[in-house]
Amino acid sequence: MTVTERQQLSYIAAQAADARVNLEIETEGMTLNIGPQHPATHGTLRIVAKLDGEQVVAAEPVMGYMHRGYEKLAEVRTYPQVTTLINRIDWLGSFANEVPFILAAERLMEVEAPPRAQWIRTILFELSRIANITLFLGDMAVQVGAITPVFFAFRDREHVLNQIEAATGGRFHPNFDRIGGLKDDLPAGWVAETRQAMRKIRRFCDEIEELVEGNEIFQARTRGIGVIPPDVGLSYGLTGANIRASGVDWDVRRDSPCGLVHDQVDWKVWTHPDGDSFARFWVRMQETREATKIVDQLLDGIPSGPIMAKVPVIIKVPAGEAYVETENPLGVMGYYVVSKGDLNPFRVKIRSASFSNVSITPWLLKGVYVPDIITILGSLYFILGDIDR
Amino acid sequence: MSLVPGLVKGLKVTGTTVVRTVFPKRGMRTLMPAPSKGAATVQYPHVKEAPPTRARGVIALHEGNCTACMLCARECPDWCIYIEGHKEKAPPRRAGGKPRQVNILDRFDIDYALCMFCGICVDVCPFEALFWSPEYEFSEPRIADLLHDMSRLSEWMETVPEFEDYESGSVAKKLKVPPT
Amino acid sequence: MIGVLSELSYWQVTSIRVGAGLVAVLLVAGTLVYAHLFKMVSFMQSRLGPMEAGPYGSLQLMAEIGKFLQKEDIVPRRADRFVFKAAPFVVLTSTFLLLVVLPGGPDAWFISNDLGIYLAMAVSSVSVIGILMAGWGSASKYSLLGGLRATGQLIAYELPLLLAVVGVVIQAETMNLQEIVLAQANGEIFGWGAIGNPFIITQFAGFIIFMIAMQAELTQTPFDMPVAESELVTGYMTEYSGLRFLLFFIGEFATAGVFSAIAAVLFLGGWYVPGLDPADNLFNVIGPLVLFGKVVVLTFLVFWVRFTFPRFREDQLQRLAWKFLVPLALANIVVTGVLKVVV
Amino acid sequence: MSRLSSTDAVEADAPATDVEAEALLARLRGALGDAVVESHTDRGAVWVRVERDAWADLAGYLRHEEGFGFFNFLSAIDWMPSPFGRDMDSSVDNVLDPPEPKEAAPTETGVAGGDTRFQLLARVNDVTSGRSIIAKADLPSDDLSAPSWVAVYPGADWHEREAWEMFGIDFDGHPGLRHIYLPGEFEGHPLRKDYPLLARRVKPWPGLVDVELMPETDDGGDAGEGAAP
Repeated sequence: MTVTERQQLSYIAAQAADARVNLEIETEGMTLNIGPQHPATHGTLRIVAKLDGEQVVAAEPVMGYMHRGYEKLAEVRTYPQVTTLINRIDWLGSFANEVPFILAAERLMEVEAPPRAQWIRTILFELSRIANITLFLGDMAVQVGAITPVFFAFRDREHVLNQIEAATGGRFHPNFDRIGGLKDDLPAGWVAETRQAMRKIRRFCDEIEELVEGNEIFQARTRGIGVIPPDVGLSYGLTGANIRASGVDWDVRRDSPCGLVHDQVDWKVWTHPDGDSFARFWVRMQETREATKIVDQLLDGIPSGPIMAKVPVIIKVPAGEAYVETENPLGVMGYYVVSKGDLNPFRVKIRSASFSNVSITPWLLKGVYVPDIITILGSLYFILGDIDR
Repeated sequence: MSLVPGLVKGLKVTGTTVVRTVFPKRGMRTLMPAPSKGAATVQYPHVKEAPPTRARGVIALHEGNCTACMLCARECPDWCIYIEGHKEKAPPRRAGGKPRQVNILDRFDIDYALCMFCGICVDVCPFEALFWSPEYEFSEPRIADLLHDMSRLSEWMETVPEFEDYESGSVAKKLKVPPT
Repeated sequence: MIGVLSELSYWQVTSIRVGAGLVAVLLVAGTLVYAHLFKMVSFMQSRLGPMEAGPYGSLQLMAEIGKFLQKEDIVPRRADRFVFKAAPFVVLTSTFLLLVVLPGGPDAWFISNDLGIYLAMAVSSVSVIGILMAGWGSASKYSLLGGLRATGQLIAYELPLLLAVVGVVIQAETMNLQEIVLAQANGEIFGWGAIGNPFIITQFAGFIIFMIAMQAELTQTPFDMPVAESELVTGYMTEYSGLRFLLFFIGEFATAGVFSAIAAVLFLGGWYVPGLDPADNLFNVIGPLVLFGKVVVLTFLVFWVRFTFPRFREDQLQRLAWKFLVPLALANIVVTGVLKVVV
Repeated sequence: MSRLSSTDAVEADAPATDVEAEALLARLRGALGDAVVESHTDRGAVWVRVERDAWADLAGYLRHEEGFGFFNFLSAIDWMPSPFGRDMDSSVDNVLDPPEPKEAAPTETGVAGGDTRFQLLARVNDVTSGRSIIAKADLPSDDLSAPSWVAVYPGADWHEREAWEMFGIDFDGHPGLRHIYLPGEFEGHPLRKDYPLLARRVKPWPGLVDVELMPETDDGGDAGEGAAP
């Protein structure tokens, strides 16, 4: 059976299940509230699932339990202060949150970070991707019932976090990116230690591959579950590994690079044709490996020079509008910055990846079984802060 | 499809980890169980991990350098720094010079309950009066005690480490922590 | 030992037996919790586990019990109070009843019944009722789903469990567990009797089926759908707290120990060690220890699997039972029966 | 490995992209006619502002005719200058003692212009060719409504709910405009500029206090050396 056939079949199966639910003898359904306090929602997402037996008739995510109103808060803060806030959007890959905002501001100011800063920025960007996805690889296993992989994930993510902390001073909230460059240069010995950390991450990937990905039970639980056809995924705004797992070969890092130096290294965008939960896991696994390779190559070629371009001490961004998006760990994250030439942005629209990624769940969860809700949510991989902002 | 089922491979991974954790040493003393060395965790109150030099643990105040210029209080995104000061005459630096006017710091409080540890205050300080210390053990049972006053902030100065050297290729200038 | 006991009055014998039963269940459960849940799993996950209470955290379980006893015994408002409160005891009862038929030595047993294994299989099903009671009585949707899943699963896996035992019964020609041990001690593998005939060798398929079905009966991963932490929030145990949760918790490990003991008796020769005379009075002393050692080995397997694998979905789990394990077990019975007649 | 910095690459590509962008805009004008009010291109980014009534047609055209299959985001902008200023000058308790309303600053709109206070903002991409377009539409303040995009881009569902909640914009044809982030009984539209941010108004800005002046008892003569060492 070719892959496209399999994809079609599982899609048809999902639709058939949907129809079956409606046709079956009228039984009184049950409404199950998954969350907001629930181990699988890692945070406070609530899913109201109408069940018929163990089958989902309709599912409706309810969020907002963590809404912090960053778009409003950003309007009363100066540009350097905004990065402190947006650090907290996707807290597992914090540095990556800062980059698109800073790039948008830089675009409006028409300044460009010196090459060394761009290089280090890209390294930290990829490190935060590794820190983020590493946890996914363990967490996905927890969602389907294996407890041990997540401890491996926490154990080995630590190596990356240590490197981020050694360079930026913050494990989770670096606040290291500045308009026109970076806050500080790298400390001595950092490059060698980071290389070592990358080796450890690759070993972790091998372990997870054997422990989780190759496991027949894991495959039985994830293959064919939650199939997203590419056009549906795109129209819902899915990005990142979620859409690449549906066979869409699109990566902002490669296709519209902006301010980061991914075009200077040799790497590959991984896609998977199946579009199911396993494919999403698989793509993220490859992406972690690829990120370690990107970091290794970048570490070899960090140019010397200053890390800050010439920017005024008091940053006033000229009037204008700019939208910059980058390929963050969770998917495409973009900031639409409207400036009126003041100290503070006039309006910041935050396009966060998880918000769009999760918006497909009402469509996706129809007709699946209760255990598959968890598999699908786990494989879509969201961070609550990234949904609620 | 490989010959060895994934289930067996999985058991191998967890099994190996047990052996690696219990017998971390290689070679002669392999059979000495030493889980406390093999484990990735440390027994926190007994053993402490040293955070890196740059770690943003707590903000230390170099009282002598502060001129109460208010920059940090203004740039703080959380408004968690409170400064009060007044102007005073100080004796001239050189004999025969005019007396100088100096800002005397009356109050310098940081409310760590509000602080987001972003480091903007440390960055914007033009007089090298604020420094990061990697110290992290300052939690309090009462939230009000998280407001560190001037003397407490000055005490942290002792824990501020020297700045590190930069990685090769850097043209940044290494800063020095002023003596207290 | 029988000689000694016969001189004592009825109540003395009874209290000794009750004491021995409690020790056999609680001590074993405690050891398993410490050795496997606290330590082995921690090592598996590159950590140390509890280290503070007692040397190497050995008194951690005591601390946990102390903690649980202090907690409020919460009963949900709309719960069926009597059913809710009785459920953990029903589950624990099944564990104690299982213990009754286990032989610990040539003379160290509670009852020697000719229908021993039959009784064991029968009372092991009692826990299903307890779990269903817990699931229903909690008045929680998660608990109800968990309870129903558990019932479906336990009934499905009861069958392969039983069928796997039939092979052993055919080979040993008895249903008395004591005599099954002796059959293994005195048996021969196709004429070679140096290590007796531990049925794990001649009944290997049966052993594998028994272990898989046992894993499911214990609702351990990969068959822990009823208590699935990440979706049902521990299923039928969701609403329990304090002492009653503790009973479920202890019951889980005690049942793991007792089931492993049955597996050890059926397939590993129980209290017998190859090379010694099974009639030796020595076995009345070391027998329970030997059995305990075998239990630890078997539970190690159970927990190794538990903390390595993800879980099956409910339908996959049923499919495995009905489409794979049951036919395999039936084939095993046929082969065993044919060989028994032929050899 | 070439060491070209990324700007050089962008500059090299820029003219080509602009040609492409102009062609796209020309096709849009052909399809939607006068509904295209204004457009703008800047370093490869394309803005187009359409009449409100053509908002859904624009989406349909972009998705079905032009192949913009990827829905990026939908939101809105309130162009009214904030009546509260930067909110950093609140030396008094703004809640109990509201300050005099300031004179309204002139409304300035941004790229691709705008005639009204509220403006819809959306972006869609074509992932195969890497094109993207930012769409805008003016909404008159007395009738804050627009045709919904949900039929064309199902992903617009949540974004429109967010815009409805944050700005009070109605979307005709949306299957269910409910609160998405805020509790059901919440009143007001927080992202409107006239919605006060209480956190910044209940507490005075600590930066406002300045160093007290020298006591009068001192003799005149300011120190020339200043305060800073």
